[in-house]
Amino acid sequence: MNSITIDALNLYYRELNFKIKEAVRKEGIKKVIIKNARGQRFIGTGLKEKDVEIIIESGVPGNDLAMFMDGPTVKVFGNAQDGVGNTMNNGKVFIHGDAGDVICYGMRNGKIFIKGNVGYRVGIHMKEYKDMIPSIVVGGKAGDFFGEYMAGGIGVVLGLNNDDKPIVGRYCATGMHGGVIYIRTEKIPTYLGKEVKIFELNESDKEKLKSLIEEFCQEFKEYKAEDILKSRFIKLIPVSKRPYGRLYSPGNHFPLPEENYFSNKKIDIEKKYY
Amino acid sequence: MKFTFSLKPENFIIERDDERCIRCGACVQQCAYNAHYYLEEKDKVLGINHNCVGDGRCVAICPTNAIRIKQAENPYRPNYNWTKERMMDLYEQAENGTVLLVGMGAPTPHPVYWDKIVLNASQVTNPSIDPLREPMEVKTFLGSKPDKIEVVFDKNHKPEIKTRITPQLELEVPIMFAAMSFGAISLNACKSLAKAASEMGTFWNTGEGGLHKDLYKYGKNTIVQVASGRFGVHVDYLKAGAAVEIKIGQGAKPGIGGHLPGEKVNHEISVTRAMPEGSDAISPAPHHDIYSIEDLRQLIYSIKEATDYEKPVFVKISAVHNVAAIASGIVRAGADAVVIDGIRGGTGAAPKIIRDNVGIPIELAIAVVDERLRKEGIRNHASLIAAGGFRNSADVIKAIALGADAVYIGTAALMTLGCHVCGMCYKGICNWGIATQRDDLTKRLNPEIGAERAKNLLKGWKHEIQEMLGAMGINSIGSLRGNRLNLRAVDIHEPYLSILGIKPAGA
Amino acid sequence: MKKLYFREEWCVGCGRCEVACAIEHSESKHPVISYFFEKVRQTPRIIVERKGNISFANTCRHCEEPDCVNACISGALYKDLSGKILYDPAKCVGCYSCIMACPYGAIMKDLNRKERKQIVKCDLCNKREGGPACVEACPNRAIVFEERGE
Amino acid sequence: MYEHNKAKEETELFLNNYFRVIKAEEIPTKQIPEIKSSPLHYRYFIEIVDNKKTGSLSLLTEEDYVVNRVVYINKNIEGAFVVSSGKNFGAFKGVGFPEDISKFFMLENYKAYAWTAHNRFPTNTPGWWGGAHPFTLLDFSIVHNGELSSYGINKRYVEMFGYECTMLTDTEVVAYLVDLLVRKHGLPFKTVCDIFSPPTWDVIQNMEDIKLKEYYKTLRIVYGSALLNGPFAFIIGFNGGLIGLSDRIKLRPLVVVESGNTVYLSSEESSVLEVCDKIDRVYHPEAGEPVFIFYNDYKGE
Repeated sequence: MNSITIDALNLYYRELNFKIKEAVRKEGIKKVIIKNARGQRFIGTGLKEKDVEIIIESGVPGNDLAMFMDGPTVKVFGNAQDGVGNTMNNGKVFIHGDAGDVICYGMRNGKIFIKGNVGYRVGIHMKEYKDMIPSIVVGGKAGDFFGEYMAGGIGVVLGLNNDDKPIVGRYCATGMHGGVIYIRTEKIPTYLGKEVKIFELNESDKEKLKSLIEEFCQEFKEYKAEDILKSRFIKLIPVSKRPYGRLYSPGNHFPLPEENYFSNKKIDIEKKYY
Repeated sequence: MKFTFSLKPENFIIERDDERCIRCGACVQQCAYNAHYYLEEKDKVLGINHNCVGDGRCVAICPTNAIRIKQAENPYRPNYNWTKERMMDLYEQAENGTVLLVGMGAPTPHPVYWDKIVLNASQVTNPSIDPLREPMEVKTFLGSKPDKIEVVFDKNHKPEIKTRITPQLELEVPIMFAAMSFGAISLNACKSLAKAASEMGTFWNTGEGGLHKDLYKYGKNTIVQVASGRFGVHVDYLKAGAAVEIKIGQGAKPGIGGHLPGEKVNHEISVTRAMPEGSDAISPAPHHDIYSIEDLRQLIYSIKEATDYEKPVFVKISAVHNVAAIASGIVRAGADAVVIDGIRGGTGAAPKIIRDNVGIPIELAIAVVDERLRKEGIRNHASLIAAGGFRNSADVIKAIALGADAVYIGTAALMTLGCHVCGMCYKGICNWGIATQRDDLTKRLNPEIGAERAKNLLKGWKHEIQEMLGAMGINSIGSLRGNRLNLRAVDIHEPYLSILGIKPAGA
Repeated sequence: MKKLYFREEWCVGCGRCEVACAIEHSESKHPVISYFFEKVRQTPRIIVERKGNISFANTCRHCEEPDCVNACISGALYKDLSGKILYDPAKCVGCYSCIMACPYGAIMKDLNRKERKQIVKCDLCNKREGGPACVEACPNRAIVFEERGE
Repeated sequence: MYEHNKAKEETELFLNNYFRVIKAEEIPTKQIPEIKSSPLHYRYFIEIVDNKKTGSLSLLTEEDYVVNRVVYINKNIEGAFVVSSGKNFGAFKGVGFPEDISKFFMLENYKAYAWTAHNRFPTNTPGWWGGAHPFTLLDFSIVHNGELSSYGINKRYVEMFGYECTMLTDTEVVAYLVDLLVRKHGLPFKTVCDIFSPPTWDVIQNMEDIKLKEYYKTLRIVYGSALLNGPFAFIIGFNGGLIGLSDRIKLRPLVVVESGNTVYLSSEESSVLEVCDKIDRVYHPEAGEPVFIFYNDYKGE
């Protein structure tokens, strides 16, 4: 497999990203290994090459990692910062550590696996359309507003680390109107968004969860899928696809035309002219 | 028939001249609000005043001009404070306890400064120019310009530019179609505007609804928008357009997110936006990856990175109190153009209370932003695009003289397609096939006709702008941009004079 | 030959073409007078068919090989030099064979003339300047009058 | 130029603060009956010294430093006005008929390689001594026939770069533009003229030479606010020669006359005849076509 190693130390983000793009687009390189990342933004941003792998071996990549990405796989052997997978269209991201705030904002498809904790506002406004179902699996715990405005996709929080923080922060799933969140917990999180209801998992949920967790464990080898799957999960789904349907009034002061107000008869041609 | 007790009286009265009505039934068939009804037994067509929204479809379609729509007078005791509208709003809320929703731009009587600004013309000391026979240039370039460039001469004394300038949008006429999403307006409306823009050498804007597959062919003349809902945003979309616009705010609803009700989300919209049919399309109020100006820079550069630095990136904000400082920050954050949308800017749906009360008039915003950017020496680094209720070419040319590079027209553009500004866009049953997704209504707007009419408007305005420039003795619009000496104020007082940076007429 | 073509995708079903047709074939050519005050109220030669969201205008196609002309026993229907199928009421015997022969249902009984059985059919506004009236009346260009040279 | 003694005192204090004045003297003038009242005229030969008060010199070039002080005097010292701030260069201006002004300043005592003369019919603004042509800044002088319809934006454009238009007339801005483009942006005179009077877009569109097309296009994109619009023909004097330029649709005349080693630029050929009896060649430049007259030893482009 052809690969290239880039030492990112002292490289400006534009130079680094230019090198990555040149390598995969012009030279057809399939595996880009980055050493000593120092907060360079937009790594993998906008890349469309499906079978490319970008591996951040050491250091910390900057914000908006894999933003608008449409195919490649990104692996970070360490922590990542904010905005991972922002508006990502496809591909996979594995973070062998923690990640920051606003992960996978507006994500459209693809998968993100994070071994450690994530910050605030993760999974905001993830979407889905037919078989484009984005998913995020958080091995650790999540901050406040997890799944805010979620319009589709799958969010999983496993809480595998043993600190005493709650598994998800406050206002989880506020404004959620699509998709599903699975949380591995015995305790129902507090301050849940009022737009969701809690359910037990059914068979199809279990199947979805199983495949995601197996993929998670394949990458993060210290965890065993069977062990995780034995635990109790709860499922959050929105009550309505239209959470604010009733908040706004028709406003301009006349009754809505009702179908049967008068049956709106069409005048028939015979009547009209004969 | 259902009788609901309501304190709200009718808004319009449908008057039908029975002597002219030939019972053809066009009005009955065409009104999606069911305001006309054919009473078979008596062979009469009746109006149902309560249902009428005053959009004029029946008036236009009636082959014998038998229909008049009149505004219903205030049936209540006259009161300066408690006008009919205020009372009706109040009754509405008393009945439903909801937020009042409206469409289109604010009809409130905030002063329109355009009407109080007059233009200059040449007399004697310098000649006016005849645009019909002499060159009269309105070509405009949008994008970041360097402060200076480097020129070298080759062996043959031929000059050559050494400085590479960043990508620019080339406009044959400094008027573009404002962002209106597929969702808020119909695909046929989008097609009309896209076609008109591409034929006139200007640009249309996708709004935040993504780019329908039929519209990719207009990509060269398309500005694609990235808003907080990120609908339909992916790399191909970003690359399909000529420029990318980040929408932070909208003049009609500063600080408010978007909300496309689920009933408007049909198959085509769900494909374009990649979301399930019938689901609400909610755009959060902020971009959740922008909580500060540094974050805006990050988003601007992530888009530049994703498009390989080939597309200019615009940032659109609504005109608010601190607009000059915000615009300055946006320019410093690396935007190639700043778009400002004034308080009279339109919308498909917004809470009435926000639309009518939040934001500042665009005239003042253009003036302060242009002045601030010049003071800071960064005016060249970004273009300034103004939006929000431009009604005719005089408004446009005054905006340019105040300091804008180009303007966006939204409502005016929709009016070329038939819009009568009835303000019912949020209802989704627009009789003119514009702000609706219902198949039987959208087919009423044939994009062939729509494109022609939108194009005609641009043509007419372009020519009028040329006439006005010629009258001023200027033959390139660049020489008018920011040239406030060509403006005078009538009946504007301090401190607005100094904010606008223009002299009173006679001075 | 220029013919009328109907574009179902743009027909809004308003029926203005019907009205325009009736007016054009009236004596006064005035919308109100022709409807209320003339001896004979005109029957439109074009009809808008509507079902649900679908609507389209229907009238004579002026076929190359017209079944109606072949079926006409009295020679009232004929093809003129330009290719138009025209109708001469003087020769008509009111047998309605043409109505049965037309595969498009584009020939109508003229029920407004009570004295004698007659039909009406599209004459492409034979002598009208600016082409057929229905084309002008259509708000959405759902009817076009053009040469397609099939 | 001082309108009263107080202005002189203030200015001299200012000059002594910011420069070393090597020589100060009154400009010799002759009182003639035709000139009823005149301001005081002084000339100063100065040197820039890098002392504490002028500490900012390290951040500025010598020229910028001088320009800043000139702008300061014109704007802030009431009654004082800098007529010329160049080297090997002088300017004489006044209100009156040209022959009277020349007598007043005793021009017969001066010798020079190049002269520009200008007689102005005060069009839009009343005549005042400082408002007469030429307008100068450092080693540039401008005389101008016409009016700039684009003045409003040209003014706001140069103001972005720290210039201030104080003289109530449009020609002044050309001097600042020349200073900005030539000295600060380092553009050749040819390019500056191309910025002032560029070809129209349709001409650019049809250019076959791609590089040249790019050149004009870029100039118009970047320097659109420096385009001079409206009727004008002007002569720029600088320390390498003279440049004549008219607007791009020729709303004002410009003619070049050669006579031996001498070149005349004028609005009218007949006025050259007045001072030169042997004309070798007459040339009418096209609209917007710059005319460069360089001294033989001038090295620039």
